[in-house]
Amino acid sequence: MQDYLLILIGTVFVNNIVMAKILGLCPFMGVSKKLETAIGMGFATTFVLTLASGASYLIDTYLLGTDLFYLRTLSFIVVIAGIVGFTEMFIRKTSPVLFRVLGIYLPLITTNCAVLGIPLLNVQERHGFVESLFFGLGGALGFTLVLVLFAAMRERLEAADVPLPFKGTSIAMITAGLMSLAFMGFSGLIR
Amino acid sequence: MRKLHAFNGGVHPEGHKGESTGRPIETMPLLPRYVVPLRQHIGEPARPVVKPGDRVLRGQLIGQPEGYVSVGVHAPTSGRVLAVEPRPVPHPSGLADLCVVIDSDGEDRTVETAPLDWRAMDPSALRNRLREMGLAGLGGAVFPSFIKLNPGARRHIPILILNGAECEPWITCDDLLMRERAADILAGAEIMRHMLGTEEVLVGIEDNKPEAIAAMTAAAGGRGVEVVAIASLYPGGGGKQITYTLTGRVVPAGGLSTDVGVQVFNVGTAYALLRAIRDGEPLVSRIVTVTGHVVRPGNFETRLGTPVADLLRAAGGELPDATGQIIGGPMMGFGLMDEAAPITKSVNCVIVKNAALFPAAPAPMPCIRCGACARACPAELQPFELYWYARTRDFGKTQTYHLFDCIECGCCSYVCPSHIPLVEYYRFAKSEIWSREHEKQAADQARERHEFRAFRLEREKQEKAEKLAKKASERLEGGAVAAEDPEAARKKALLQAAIAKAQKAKEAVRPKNVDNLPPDKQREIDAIEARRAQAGQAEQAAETEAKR
Amino acid sequence: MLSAILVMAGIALVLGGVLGWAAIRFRVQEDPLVEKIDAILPQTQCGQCGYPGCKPYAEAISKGDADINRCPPGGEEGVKRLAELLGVEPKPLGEGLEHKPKSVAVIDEALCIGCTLCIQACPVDAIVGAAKQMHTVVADECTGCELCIQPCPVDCIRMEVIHEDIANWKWRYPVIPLKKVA
Amino acid sequence: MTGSPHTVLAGNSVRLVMLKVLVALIPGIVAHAWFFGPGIWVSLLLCTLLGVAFEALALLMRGYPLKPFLSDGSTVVTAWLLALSMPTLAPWWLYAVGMLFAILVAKHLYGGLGQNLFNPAMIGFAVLLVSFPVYMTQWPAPVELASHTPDLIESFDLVFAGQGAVSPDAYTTATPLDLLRTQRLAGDEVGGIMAQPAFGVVGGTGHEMVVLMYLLGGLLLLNYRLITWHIPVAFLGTIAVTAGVLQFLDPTNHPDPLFHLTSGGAMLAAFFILTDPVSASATPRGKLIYAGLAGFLVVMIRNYGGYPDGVAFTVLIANMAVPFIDAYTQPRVFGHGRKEKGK
Repeated sequence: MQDYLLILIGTVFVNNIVMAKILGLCPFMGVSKKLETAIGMGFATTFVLTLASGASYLIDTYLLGTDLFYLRTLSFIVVIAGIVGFTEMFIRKTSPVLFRVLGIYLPLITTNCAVLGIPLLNVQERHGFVESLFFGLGGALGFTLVLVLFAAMRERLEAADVPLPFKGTSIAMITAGLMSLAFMGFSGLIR
Repeated sequence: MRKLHAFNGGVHPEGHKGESTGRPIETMPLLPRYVVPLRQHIGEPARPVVKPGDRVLRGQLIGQPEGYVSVGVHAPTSGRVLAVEPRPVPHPSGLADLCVVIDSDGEDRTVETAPLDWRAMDPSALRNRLREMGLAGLGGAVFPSFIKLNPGARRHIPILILNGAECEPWITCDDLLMRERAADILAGAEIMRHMLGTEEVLVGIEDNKPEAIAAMTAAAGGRGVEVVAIASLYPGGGGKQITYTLTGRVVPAGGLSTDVGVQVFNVGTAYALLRAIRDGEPLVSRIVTVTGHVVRPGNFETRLGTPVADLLRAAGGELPDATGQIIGGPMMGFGLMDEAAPITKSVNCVIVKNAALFPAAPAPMPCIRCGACARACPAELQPFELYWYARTRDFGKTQTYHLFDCIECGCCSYVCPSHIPLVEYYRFAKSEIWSREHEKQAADQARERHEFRAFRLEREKQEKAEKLAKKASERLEGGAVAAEDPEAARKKALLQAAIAKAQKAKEAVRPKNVDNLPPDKQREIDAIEARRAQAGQAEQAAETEAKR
Repeated sequence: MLSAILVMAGIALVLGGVLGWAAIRFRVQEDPLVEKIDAILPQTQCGQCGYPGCKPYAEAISKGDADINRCPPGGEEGVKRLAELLGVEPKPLGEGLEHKPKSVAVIDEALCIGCTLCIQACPVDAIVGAAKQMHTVVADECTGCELCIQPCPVDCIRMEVIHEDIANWKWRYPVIPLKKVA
Repeated sequence: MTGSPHTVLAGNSVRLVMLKVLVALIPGIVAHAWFFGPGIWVSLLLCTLLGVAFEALALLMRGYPLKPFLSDGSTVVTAWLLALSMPTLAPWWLYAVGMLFAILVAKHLYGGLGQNLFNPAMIGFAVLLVSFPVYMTQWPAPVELASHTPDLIESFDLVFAGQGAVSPDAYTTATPLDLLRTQRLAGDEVGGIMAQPAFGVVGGTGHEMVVLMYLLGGLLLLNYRLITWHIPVAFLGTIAVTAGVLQFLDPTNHPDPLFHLTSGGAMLAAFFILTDPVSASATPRGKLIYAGLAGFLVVMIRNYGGYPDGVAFTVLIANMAVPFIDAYTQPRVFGHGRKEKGK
């Protein structure tokens, strides 16, 4: 049990997928203009990532094995695309508003490199099934956490007198950098 | 001893009450001319019922209430109507508004008045009389009193609060009124109690007015009225604040005090109500404080329509180096743009500024989110957040931070270390939101009408097609084939003729003999034409102005 | 090689099945986007966008046929709100389109010949009158679309800008002198 | 101006607010000079000058008027906070880099006074800490433990020329938190480590007195009503509770709560850094959450993390969470959702 907790803390804070691994920057920059959208995106990604993490473990272990390891990336992408497609239909039915605000970014979860990165890291780190699930969940929660904090900050930034050349995306990038700096404080927390 | 409740925040600005309480209420002398605006209350402006040249008597109805939220407007003295036209009025915009200008005949004859037997009258008839007599809240909001005196079918209002807090600095008109006419105020409250079916009457007075408290307490003896001294804390006289202070009841956001069984009236309104009912006299005058940088500050019984300049003269005139006037108090009032603007039902105070009493506001600095405003806010808002979003016109966000619960009391601006004109941002945001809502309604109406039109056209087309089909079948039967619909041809010809006629008319006004003129003559003509065009435009502008 | 093909085909088959089921299970009927766009448009029905009214323009935007900057009465503000709704960058009004202050049409009653052409042109039925009778614009309902001006055979309709008065006066944006000096 | 109010509270300005903060810092500074030598004056002066220079540069580039913004005092506060957080007697360019990030990046890229999301001084500090870790561990030794304490002239030499008469080992040392961390990593027990002379009665020798003076200054700020009790109490309280629980569970590996409170930047942060209103949470409940989060993370990082003192990072992390915290801790507005009494 303690191991799983450590995986969670490790992936959420210490090795945060966005702040420390610098993965998933596309939705991080793209869907962080509004707090509500960010929260929706966070949950959608959490759902997809956890599922993808588990499913890819099963495929890798039971279908591919050691013989077909060269199919890993390909099959993972196919699985992720499938799960995203499913999530898209699900959200469209259950929450048209969220579907609307997520817009193009919902199908783009497919190309969120964090979503592919986590399953690949699972393989690299030789995680078991439950570990993979927790690793996926933790990575996704970490992503959601920083995305939501970032979105709240950007909402306030929207009204600040940022110098013109830095307005918009550039100040957001700088902010992301400073957030990353703050996250360095977590380094070494889990050895 | 009644248990009092303290509201959040509030500030202690310097009172400056002593300046104007030294002398009793003076009555303004009769003036040669009054300018009476038709929009003196919240709601629809009154519709003028006199025209230039008409003779009027004091108390005669000159503006008829229009719509439900409206009250009458009356002539302040007898005389002749000089004009019904836009004139400067006391309003933060400095814009002109429709006024009835009356030249006094010096006789001050009054219409026949008769006291109303309010105990015997049907409440609804009584309210209608008050509506006609122009009764509106004299505390500053000027909401029609007859509406507030309608308890509604099922609503029970056990508590009536007379608001004598007068928390704004400088203003003393309620103070003086309570000192001098306490019995009349309470007699007015008696009528209110009757109309509302109220059990308890409370009078809230801030403890910086001991004379008023004493006078009211003395007059209250045996009437079943409780006079309560409340702590002097601005804005303790705000309707929601005094309700909470005296009863502990919280008026729900967007609601009225009647939602919690309380109705609040200004003491001046109670007095005016008594005058209306006991003496049958419509609202044609009120007490106005004139204070600040004037020779003889004091309180004046002023006829509505008195130009501010005349009122200032009655107070001995402005002292040298005056820097303008404030209408209302320094916390919520506004700068007067034109001294010709008249006193209206909403004007309780005129403060003459100078550089020492009202130094220019220090230059604003950026907000540092220190939170002083939030601690001072009686509405328990987060003013710095409202400011942050109003500043960038993010009106949706301002509403999530409850912009419309702001009572514009000015406490936040008062304590702001950055000296940001916060309230102005809120007013800006509020009026933008209102105007957007208005636009939205207009758009919805246009959409509806457009859709109906599309539906109508479709229907007409169908009907026409049916008719044609019927005709065609008839024709087939009859065998007669007309080359053209004679009716349509006739219409077309008529139209052509009309166009030709109109064109001719246009030609007719075109100047003749203008070919081959020498250049100087041509210039002269051009100049004349330009002037003519200008005059035409001005006339047009004046016309549209008048229409509104 | 064969096993690789089989595995990929298997995955594709399973996913296809799940997605197919989801498509039926979570079917969504209509796209409410048109209504939302239409709600932002000012309903002037002026046709300056090149479509015969606000609704058709909304439909065109929704389909992606029209750009969001074709509506002059909505102005920059309207474009901004459309951009926000659709998640695209706002842009200035299109070529040859400019935002004018809100106006209403006024018929010069001395010149009007009662031809009813303007009544037919008015998209919101804001002109009253009958054949050979003088016509009048109902100012409250006029959207200021200017569609009645062109058909008038005697040029008796003009547009009047709505002036500011106490009823429609708005508090101005406070001027902070301590901003940029430049 | 037609808008109300027409009158404002006299003697109230941003400049005065900042001035009071500076006054409240003075006891701590004096104590610092007393217990660690006069080097602090050099770094204070240097940071102040650098700060003003960077501020002026930024204002000029952005086309803002110089006078009101240079005289508002906020730059000096940032400069002093950075100088007090950093080791004294470090080379001048270290201060320059810190102030550059503090004023230009953390403050002016975000729009200047009142609009920064992060505490500028802590951004400067964190940048230095991750970029120049070696310099950032060479703290001046307390006077009573040092074999040599540079006087004012020597301090100038050290800062600007980078060399003195004696080797740095004579006047610099690791902070108690540093010692604790390195020796615990080596396997020593807390009790043994803390018996060394670098550790004083409750915290570090010298450090504990400076911290006491910060506390005094903090109480002054409370007295000025510039800060509310929420942030200091929540921050220090969380540190005490978290550290206390950890010590109770495993006393050999965790120092006591009092040590945590009186060492490193905890006290300075509690009253002067976390309370910077611009980057702090502004709602009462939000302040508790914000400061509590920071307090918890301080103890976690100190006990388990890669840095000896996590205060700078935790301040930044807490700053980061502020907009989110504020959005969800809005106080109830008058007339909204309170049970109406007496109805």
